[in-house]
Amino acid sequence: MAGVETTYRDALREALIDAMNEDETIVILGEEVGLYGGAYGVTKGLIDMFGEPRVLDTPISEPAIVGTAVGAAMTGLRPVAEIMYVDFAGMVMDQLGNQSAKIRYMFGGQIGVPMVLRTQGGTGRSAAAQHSQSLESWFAHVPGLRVIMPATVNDAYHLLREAMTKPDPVVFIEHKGLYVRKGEMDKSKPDGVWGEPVKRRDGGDVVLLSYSRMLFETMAAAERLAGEGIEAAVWDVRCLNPCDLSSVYDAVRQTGRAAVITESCVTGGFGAELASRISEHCFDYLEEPVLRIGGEDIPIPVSQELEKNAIPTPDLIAESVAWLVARKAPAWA
Amino acid sequence: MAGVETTYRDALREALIDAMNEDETIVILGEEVGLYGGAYGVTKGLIDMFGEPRVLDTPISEPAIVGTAVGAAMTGLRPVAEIMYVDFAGMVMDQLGNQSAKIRYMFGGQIGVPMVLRTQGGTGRSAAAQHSQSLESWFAHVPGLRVIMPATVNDAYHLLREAMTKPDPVVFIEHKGLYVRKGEMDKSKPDGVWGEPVKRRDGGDVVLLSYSRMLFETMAAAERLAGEGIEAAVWDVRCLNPCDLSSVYDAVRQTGRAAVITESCVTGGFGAELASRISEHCFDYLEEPVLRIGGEDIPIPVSQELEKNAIPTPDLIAESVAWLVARKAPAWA
Amino acid sequence: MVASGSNRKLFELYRTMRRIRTLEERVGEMFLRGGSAGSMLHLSIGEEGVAGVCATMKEGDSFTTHHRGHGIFLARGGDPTRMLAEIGGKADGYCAGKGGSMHIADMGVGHLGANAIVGGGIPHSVGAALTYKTLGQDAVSVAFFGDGAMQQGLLYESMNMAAIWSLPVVFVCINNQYGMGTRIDRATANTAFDQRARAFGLEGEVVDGTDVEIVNAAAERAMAEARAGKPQFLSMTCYRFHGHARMDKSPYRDDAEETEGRKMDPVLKARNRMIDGDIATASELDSLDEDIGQEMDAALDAAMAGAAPAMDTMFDHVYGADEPRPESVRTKIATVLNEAPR
Amino acid sequence: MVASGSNRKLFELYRTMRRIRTLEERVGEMFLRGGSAGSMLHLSIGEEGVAGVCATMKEGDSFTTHHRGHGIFLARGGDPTRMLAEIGGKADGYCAGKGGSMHIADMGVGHLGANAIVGGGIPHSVGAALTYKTLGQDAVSVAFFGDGAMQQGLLYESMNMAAIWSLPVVFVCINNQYGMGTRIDRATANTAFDQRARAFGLEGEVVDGTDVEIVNAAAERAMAEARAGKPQFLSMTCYRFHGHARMDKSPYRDDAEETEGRKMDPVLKARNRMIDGDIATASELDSLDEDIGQEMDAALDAAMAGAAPAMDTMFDHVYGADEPRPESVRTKIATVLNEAPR
Ligand SMILES: Cc1ncc(C[n+]2csc(CCOP(=O)(O)OP(=O)(O)O)c2C)c(N)n1
Ligand SMILES: Cc1ncc(C[n+]2csc(CCOP(=O)(O)OP(=O)(O)O)c2C)c(N)n1
Ligand SMILES: [Mg+2]
Ligand SMILES: [Mg+2]
Repeated sequence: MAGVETTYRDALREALIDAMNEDETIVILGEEVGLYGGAYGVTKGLIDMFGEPRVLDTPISEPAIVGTAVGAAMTGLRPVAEIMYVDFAGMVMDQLGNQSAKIRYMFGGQIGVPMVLRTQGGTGRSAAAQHSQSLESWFAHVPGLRVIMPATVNDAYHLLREAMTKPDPVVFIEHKGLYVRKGEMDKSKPDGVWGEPVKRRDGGDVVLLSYSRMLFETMAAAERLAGEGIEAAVWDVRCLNPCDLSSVYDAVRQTGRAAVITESCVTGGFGAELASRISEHCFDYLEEPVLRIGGEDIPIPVSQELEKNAIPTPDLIAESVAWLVARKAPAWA
Repeated sequence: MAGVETTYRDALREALIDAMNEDETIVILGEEVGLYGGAYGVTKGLIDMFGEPRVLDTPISEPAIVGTAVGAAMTGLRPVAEIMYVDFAGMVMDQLGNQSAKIRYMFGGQIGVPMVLRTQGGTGRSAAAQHSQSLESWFAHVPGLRVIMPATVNDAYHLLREAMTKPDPVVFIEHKGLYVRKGEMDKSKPDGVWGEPVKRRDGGDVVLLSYSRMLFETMAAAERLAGEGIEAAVWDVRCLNPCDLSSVYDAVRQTGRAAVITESCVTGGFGAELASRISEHCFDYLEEPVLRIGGEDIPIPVSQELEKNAIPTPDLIAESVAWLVARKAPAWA
Repeated sequence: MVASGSNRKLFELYRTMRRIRTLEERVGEMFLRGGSAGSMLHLSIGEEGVAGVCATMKEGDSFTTHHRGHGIFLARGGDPTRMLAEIGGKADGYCAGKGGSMHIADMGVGHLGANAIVGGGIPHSVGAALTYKTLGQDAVSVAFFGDGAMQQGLLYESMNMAAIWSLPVVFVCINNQYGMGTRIDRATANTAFDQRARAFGLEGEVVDGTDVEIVNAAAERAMAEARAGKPQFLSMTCYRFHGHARMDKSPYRDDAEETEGRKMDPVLKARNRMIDGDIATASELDSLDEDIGQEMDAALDAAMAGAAPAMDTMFDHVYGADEPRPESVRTKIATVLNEAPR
Repeated sequence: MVASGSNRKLFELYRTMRRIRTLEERVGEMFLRGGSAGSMLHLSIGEEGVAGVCATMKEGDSFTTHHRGHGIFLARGGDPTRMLAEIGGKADGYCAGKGGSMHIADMGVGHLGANAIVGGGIPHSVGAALTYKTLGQDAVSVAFFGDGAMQQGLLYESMNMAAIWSLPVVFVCINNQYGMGTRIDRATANTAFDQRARAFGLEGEVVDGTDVEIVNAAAERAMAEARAGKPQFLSMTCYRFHGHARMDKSPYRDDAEETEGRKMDPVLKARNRMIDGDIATASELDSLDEDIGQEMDAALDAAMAGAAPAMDTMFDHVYGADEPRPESVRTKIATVLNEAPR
């Protein structure tokens, strides 16, 4: 079966539809997932196709949405719960981190919690400080959770499909800036293996590691660098935790140079975990420190102009990497 | 005024008493802070000394405890709110991270939220997976929050005193395993400067960076290493964020070797932030990768035996550092 | 003519409601003209009855609002130009272009902030009330929120605390019958919200939110009781005239319902009452409306003419003055690479 | 002798209650003998009336408990030896020594887990009920929790969902009148908890939790209604005989109150009723108690004889079988340093 061009949103939607057709125990619950079709349209029409209770509009009760999904997952359903914005994680981290993630362990392996928590994050809509965050590092620090952040249309489909087969809670974080992005979806050909990064671009001078929307800003930067004669390999982490980075280590051992690009603010962010692992495993081969190019350590401002520059731009990425590789220090240095 | 020997618990208690005597706007609110005297006795007797409403027992409503403190802090009080276990952070991260931390910024600097959130974490009481965590990295990833984790008795007093003078929310994380630990408290002599690490031990072979209870496991390991002829400098981070590590960079540039010791599980933990910064700033001088010695990537088990070994022991620290410095690989390597 | 006493009061309430409606219309216009910061703009058209509550608040009282709080702020003294500037993310907005529509605030009039977290601001009013009681200040804090927040547990934790501590706080639910696309009867099995307040030890009342005089009378009682240490709950029933936010065309409800719903018009109701009661003539009110239209036009033009915040201000106000501004990523990288080998 | 019918029923309820009390006494003993995993052990002595609820549950029904759930689990078929083994953090405990008293669970009898987060398990019962309704299974889930959880917002979000979706769930509040050192009237201004349930669209009742027959009758009604899709709330009033956990000597309440409180004894009440009603003689009951004492002694000895979990099991059950076990820190360090220069 050949690939088709579609959007990130529709790939996610098809993943849900295909899975729900195959697995009768899958139920979707969350705010506005039904009649409204999802705040970003991912579940549009599903309530007509599958009806209640397989598609359940919930009240605005985030902790209970996740808690209900936990109980349902323990008793035979496979809930796909939606939290409209990852920024609301602060209301559900107890049910997610203390309950769903630890139940298998605390109960000595008696039972798991096979649920998916779909949510979306990131900047791009002038949605301000409480609707624009990137909080993946909170989830990645909780043993028992699996954390997925797809960038490509094909990953959106395949990783969501696979998430709905896992025996444990999967936090599946989409990006509000990617929903209308087009790309090829091939239901017969995943981009790569669950739990491993995927190389999106070849390059022998430097390894750039990113995920979610920042992958494309990084690809754009790589193109610009190519114009300057710098060949950057770009790797997409996709599955943040658990994650086997050995293929990335091999690549970095070749280039001796690496940078990690995240939208989340630098301090305490997941970029620190990636940079630390690379520094640990590639130490002998590194000719320069692993750069962390991330969001500014500030809340996200509402003004479009400020928002745009609160996260890494292709300019910032390209200039930083050019310096890292060719010692061409940019104007601001 | 000379120092006196007292416990971590009593130093914290005196900090609260002294501050409340000086500043009438300080109020303490939380579960069991009044009649019960605090789950770990830190506020014992304060309700008799100051009465209600300066010491307020609250219902078991964590989100509202923090939310109420936020509103009180915006209108003229200086609340010291208590969340009994840091493990309950998952219930209050919205009020803490989306509200208290962002209000100054979102409102364009009109007002700040001068509150202290006291809580305690860590292992040591067979309290199991929901009462033994170390979640500091969640807070350190939120711009606008200040994160403090005292280890010594004197820091317990002075850092809590200073926290109650800050114009922003301070997350003050105590350790359940330190409350009865004795040490010297000198009200006229702080251990060091707010926002900067403090050197707890000299040593020219390697720099060990830690905080909270792990500081003492690290000190114990350093003593053992001294016996093997390895001199480890031990630095106490104390103020996790914001934090100026330049003095540590200087030290690492001397030794060329460093390790970061945390009780929190390694993946996505604050140790990654510390290791990344050291790798970035000391790259040229590092002879070995910066080691991360942290908690296992598992929930905390209830069995004493398992619990003890789920976090770094002086043995593990000493053996790992000996290997890092003298290439003496331990049995398990 | 416009008589005095209660007639005068109705006239003033009408003026406030008309100003709210016209301001919200300009917000919609600002969006269409591409001048707003984003599309997450929630118009309070149909909810102008809140003017009846706002009129009972005194100087020194404080309030928190939700994401649909433009009207409440305006009624409490917000300056339309600075409000629209903030909604446009401009430097001279109330929050220097950092907060926007969902985080607008003004300590000057006791506005402790709009909130983009449903229910998020409610405990802040409880905390403010705790301050007033603790410091012996004669003030009340009012928490405004939507019917959606009636399903947030935090509300009940907040009510419970207000009740045990006898705090001067009033909880005001603006029940516009929808939370995004979810009609209230799909969000809860019992919409008699006053029962919930009583179950937690508060006094509660449900009133017609489209009759500003009824709202005003209920609010007078509630504010007086709250001032005396008896926390209150008030739910005002109305109808959300437009979509949830600017992009929402409300496909989940049919036109017939909307037509019916929009008949619940607090502004029109007050206008007709004044005309029928010979409190004001249609032409007097028309010219008042016109003046307001000009006021808001001017405000919109002034706001849109404003400049975006200077890029560097991004790093202001993360912490208080005692803490240095955060280092930019550029600076961090420059430091690292300058330290690295040449 | 022990007659049949309702007499027999009371006798069986008494047996269950006595087994709960004796088990809890052994838990206290285990702590004193240093055999328990930690001191966070919460005895349900005084709350044995829950036996009346547990007796109404059928096979296939599920339940969640709080941190004070030993008695509930025992009444639903928990094996005392494996329970005590888990409370001791032993390898052969219900959770292989990973969970302990506050996280004990047994899918075999529908025990979806104790919880160390006040209120944390409540929505899990709602979720279980959602499963039963969705898959058309004839089962009910019962959420047991303390009066402290009545101040957790999550409870009301859970009740609301149960009500709008008509789920087969029963919310049971064990009101022992204390949350640690806080008497319930200091935690809330209105203790008529049934009002709260009704305000969210449930049916609710408050009963004397120390009269096991009253509890049983109320639970019968509630379970039947819940099975028919009408979610229920039941609050049973009783008294926490001992301190909150093993270290707590309850200095916050005076002896007079405790003496009074301990007169509210569900076990004694049932015993006297059987003797007065010639359902059983004192000596019959004494010998029953003795048998139970021996059963629990044997369980305690067997449990304490058990071994601690093997160190390596620490890495089991973090994820399902498809995921490799997490690497130990030792392994991580060894890999890093072996890769580093010689
Ligand atoms: C905690 C939280 N959940 C969900 C949302 C997304 N959201 C924004 S407004 C809204 C509907 C709120 O309805 P209501 O409280 O009735 O206010 P209204 O929009 O009707 O004025 C939702 C679900 C949010 N902002 N915060
Ligand atoms: C969310 C949360 N807050 C606080 C605690 C600490 N804590 C444990 S039990 C308890 C009291 C609970 O009282 P209640 O619900 O009445 O149960 P009881 O102990 O009386 O059986 C508290 C405050 C906790 N475990 N979880
Ligand atoms: Mg509404
Ligand atoms: Mg209780």
